[in-house]
Amino acid sequence: MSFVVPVGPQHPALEEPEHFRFTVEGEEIVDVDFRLGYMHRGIEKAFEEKSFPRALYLAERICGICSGIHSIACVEAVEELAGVEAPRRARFLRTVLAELERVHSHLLWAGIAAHEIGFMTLFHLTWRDREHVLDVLEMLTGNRVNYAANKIGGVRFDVEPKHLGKISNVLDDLEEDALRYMDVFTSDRTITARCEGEGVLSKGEALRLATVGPTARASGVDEDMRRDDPFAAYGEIDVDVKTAEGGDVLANAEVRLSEILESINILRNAVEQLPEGPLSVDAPKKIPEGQATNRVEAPRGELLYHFKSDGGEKPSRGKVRTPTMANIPAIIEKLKGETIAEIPIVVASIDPCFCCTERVQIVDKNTGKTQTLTKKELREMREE
Amino acid sequence: MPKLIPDVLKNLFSKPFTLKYPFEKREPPENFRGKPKVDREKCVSCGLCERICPPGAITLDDEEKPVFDLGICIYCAECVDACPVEAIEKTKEYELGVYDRSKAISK
Amino acid sequence: MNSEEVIDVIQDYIDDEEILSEKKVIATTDRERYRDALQTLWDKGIQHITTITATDFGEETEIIYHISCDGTLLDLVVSVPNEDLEISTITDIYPAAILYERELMDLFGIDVLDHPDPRTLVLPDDWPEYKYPLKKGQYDYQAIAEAENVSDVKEIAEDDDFDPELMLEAEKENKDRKSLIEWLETRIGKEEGD
Amino acid sequence: MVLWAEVLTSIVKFLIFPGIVFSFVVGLFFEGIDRKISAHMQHRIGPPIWQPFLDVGKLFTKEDITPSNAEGWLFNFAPYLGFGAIITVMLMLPVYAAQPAFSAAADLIVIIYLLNIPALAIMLAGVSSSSSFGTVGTERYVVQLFAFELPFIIASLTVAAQANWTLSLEGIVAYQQANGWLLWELPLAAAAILLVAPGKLLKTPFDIPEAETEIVYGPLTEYSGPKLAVFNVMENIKILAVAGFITALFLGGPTAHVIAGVQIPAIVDFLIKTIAILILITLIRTVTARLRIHQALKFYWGFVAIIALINLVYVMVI
Repeated sequence: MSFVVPVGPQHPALEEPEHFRFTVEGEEIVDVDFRLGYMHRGIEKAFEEKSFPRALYLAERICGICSGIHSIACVEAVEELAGVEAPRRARFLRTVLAELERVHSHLLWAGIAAHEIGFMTLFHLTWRDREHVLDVLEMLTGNRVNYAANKIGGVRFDVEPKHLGKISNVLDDLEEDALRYMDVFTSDRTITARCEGEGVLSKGEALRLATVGPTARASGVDEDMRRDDPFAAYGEIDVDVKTAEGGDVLANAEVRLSEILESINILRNAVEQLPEGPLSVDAPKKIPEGQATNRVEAPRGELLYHFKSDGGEKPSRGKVRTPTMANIPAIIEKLKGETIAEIPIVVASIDPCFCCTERVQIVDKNTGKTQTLTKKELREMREE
Repeated sequence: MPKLIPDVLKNLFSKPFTLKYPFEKREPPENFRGKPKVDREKCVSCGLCERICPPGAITLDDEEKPVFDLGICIYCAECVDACPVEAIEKTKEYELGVYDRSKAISK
Repeated sequence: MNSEEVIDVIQDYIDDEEILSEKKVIATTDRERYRDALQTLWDKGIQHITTITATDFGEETEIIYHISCDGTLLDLVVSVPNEDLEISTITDIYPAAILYERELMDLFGIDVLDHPDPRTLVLPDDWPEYKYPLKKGQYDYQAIAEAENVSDVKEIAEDDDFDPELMLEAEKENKDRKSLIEWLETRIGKEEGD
Repeated sequence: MVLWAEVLTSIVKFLIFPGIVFSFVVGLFFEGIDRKISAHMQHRIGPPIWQPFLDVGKLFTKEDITPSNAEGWLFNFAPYLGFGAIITVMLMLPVYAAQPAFSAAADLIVIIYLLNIPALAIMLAGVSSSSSFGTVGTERYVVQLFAFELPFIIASLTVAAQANWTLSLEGIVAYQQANGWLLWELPLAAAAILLVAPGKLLKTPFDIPEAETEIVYGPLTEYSGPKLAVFNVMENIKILAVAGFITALFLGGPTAHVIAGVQIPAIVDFLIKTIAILILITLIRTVTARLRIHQALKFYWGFVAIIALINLVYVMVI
């Protein structure tokens, strides 16, 4: 006999509301249906209301974990529109910011994955080591997450000689930790028992469903925007793309942890080769007419920004495609045939990152039709 | 044999990593973007900060001096960069919780 | 695979192309031939569709298919007149496009023909019919902003009861931008009266 | 007169000493110690040791809710069924002397079954609470119960066999007083029972029925307020009970010592041994991830049952 196990929008395993409906026979998942939109903030509509500098600050707040890469993608698209080129030192600093953020995002993922399989200690240890990276980011840009580091035409922070000491210490410790976690993730018997062979995505499927980022690289797809379509200063720093075979949760862990090691090398190169020069050039307030598309490699995969300007101060169209959107078909593929116990770890294996919702939504149990309460109705309900 | 035992035992006998907030507080680094504060004498009331503030959190009061509405402010320190006379500085205060919204003001 | 090679592949299906850089190229085509262009690309082994962007220009809607060919980003532009807003699906060629097309249907009202799963994706179920947030002229908050010379609008916006209902109510009288401002003035005038 | 004194002492025993108050206090302290040590192992400070008292206290002040389409009476009765059973187990364990508070003839068998009633209570709670998480949680708990029950019984029988077939704890403790801890004589059975403990107490490698990242809180998802508090206390006392049972079987039970002329009562020795077992369970809980239900079954019936059997055969043959 099959019944529906609703997972989400509120569920301890999912940090952000996405709603999956699993029709299940016993413990085995037969069919998967999902609902997006709990997090739709109408950002693309808001882009059209704001001037370009303000749109940049909005872009930075789309994702709570990878806000830096969003602001880099957005600012580079606008610079392309405005025909402005950020100075070399600014591009190198943007690479430093992007890589530091990739390290702390992957460490965060390692903790969440450990939490999903019930390994609380690994969760605490990975997030403890992540604090060192956030301290470095706070020292450089003034805040742990929303860095406000970019402006059209350059960057607003700088790596001074007095920062170099701390940065190299943190990188050395991180390298040690990453190697240790790589060892733990791949050889601890209880972890491999839960992660090996779970949520498998074959390379053919990964290519057919156009998955991006570490999820695709875990299935053997050799694609990375940092090398294929270099942005910021990645053209001058060579990036060794890490892939793994198998496409299961363990392969995802291997790819992400080896990417941390790769990021540490990139960071060392970038900080050494930091060229002298200005931090930014001034940009026109009115952006000339035209359109620009820009792609970057966010920690979760390929992130695309598309801006159109009609010559005014405000973008006439702003489009963002976050990497998680591309990986949703991959979740469906991975979850079919799995058991309930595997839902959180398989969903977490693509490291989903959604954003937040506008209104309270009630899913009517039998008809399954959602009904949205506006602010007024919400207040009336409270007074009843 | 579980891999983490040496780690875990080392942690058991070393000082915990976490702090007992609010008894032990963490000192933010040097250019931390905390609550913006204006030096009223230095300010020449040019209104540049009001125009540049992305969320529009700065309004000039009756004496033409900027007032920051901390409920709207996103602590991006654009005003600090924009001020020609460097009258606005970023403090290290980050405990900004208030019960009454009208008190969330930085004069 | 750089821009020139991409253009050679789809040469006979596009009107004109513009090579922005080594890794960025824009090609415009029309509604009849864009499927063949995508089919040749897929046969060449290029399976990575990044996303589909639509923009409403008032009379026509421009749909851009972003295809990533081994690092080179191809923007395939198709323009569709707003009177008959429909385009046939490409999920049979690019299965990954299924979500992007559902988003088109939700936010732009583009009617994607024989789409395998045409349910709403991002909007709640009780979103009013035929109301598409990103179409020009509907939900035109800029009209409200322009009506700022109507000083009371700012108070109404701050006033606790201001609700999207006011916009929805405006929709019922299907106002275009100009008349929306007068309508708002009458609406504010009426409120002071009672 | 004698009958009257008899009744009074048994009431005191039931209510105060090894009974409700003692178990309640020591049980909650055990959870506090468990959380504190686990916190330090994870390099963080962790809550104070008396935190469980505050938690339980808070839960008791909360509103008592019964879901509308749940089996009302069964839903409310389950926590007290479990609590009662675990208190009787505490009474039958040798806590302050070789002789338990209420001794019966074959109290080893009685304790084995009494220890299962709290598990039964949780299953009843899950089934009666009408939530799909409850049913899935209960399904898993049934499988887990069968999984760890087999090695648990085999290990207990080996102990009984070794202590020349006495089925009473008193006899086993007396045997150990005579010729040393059974731990050294039956290492495999001790290892088996130690591996069964996390399964019985739903501690991490085997907290599959309450996997909070998969099925929220499993059978206890719909519980809140006082009923949840009773379940919490029951699970904490269960830690004390299982640890006490293992001390009675393998660590020679509570033995009074004289150190440097100071007479140390048996209860202190009992507490030290049970806390040692608790720390071992905490270590297991901290360094492992949660397994899946069929892996747990394979682990218990495949590995743990075999080593228990080897020990039983060894004891029977020699």
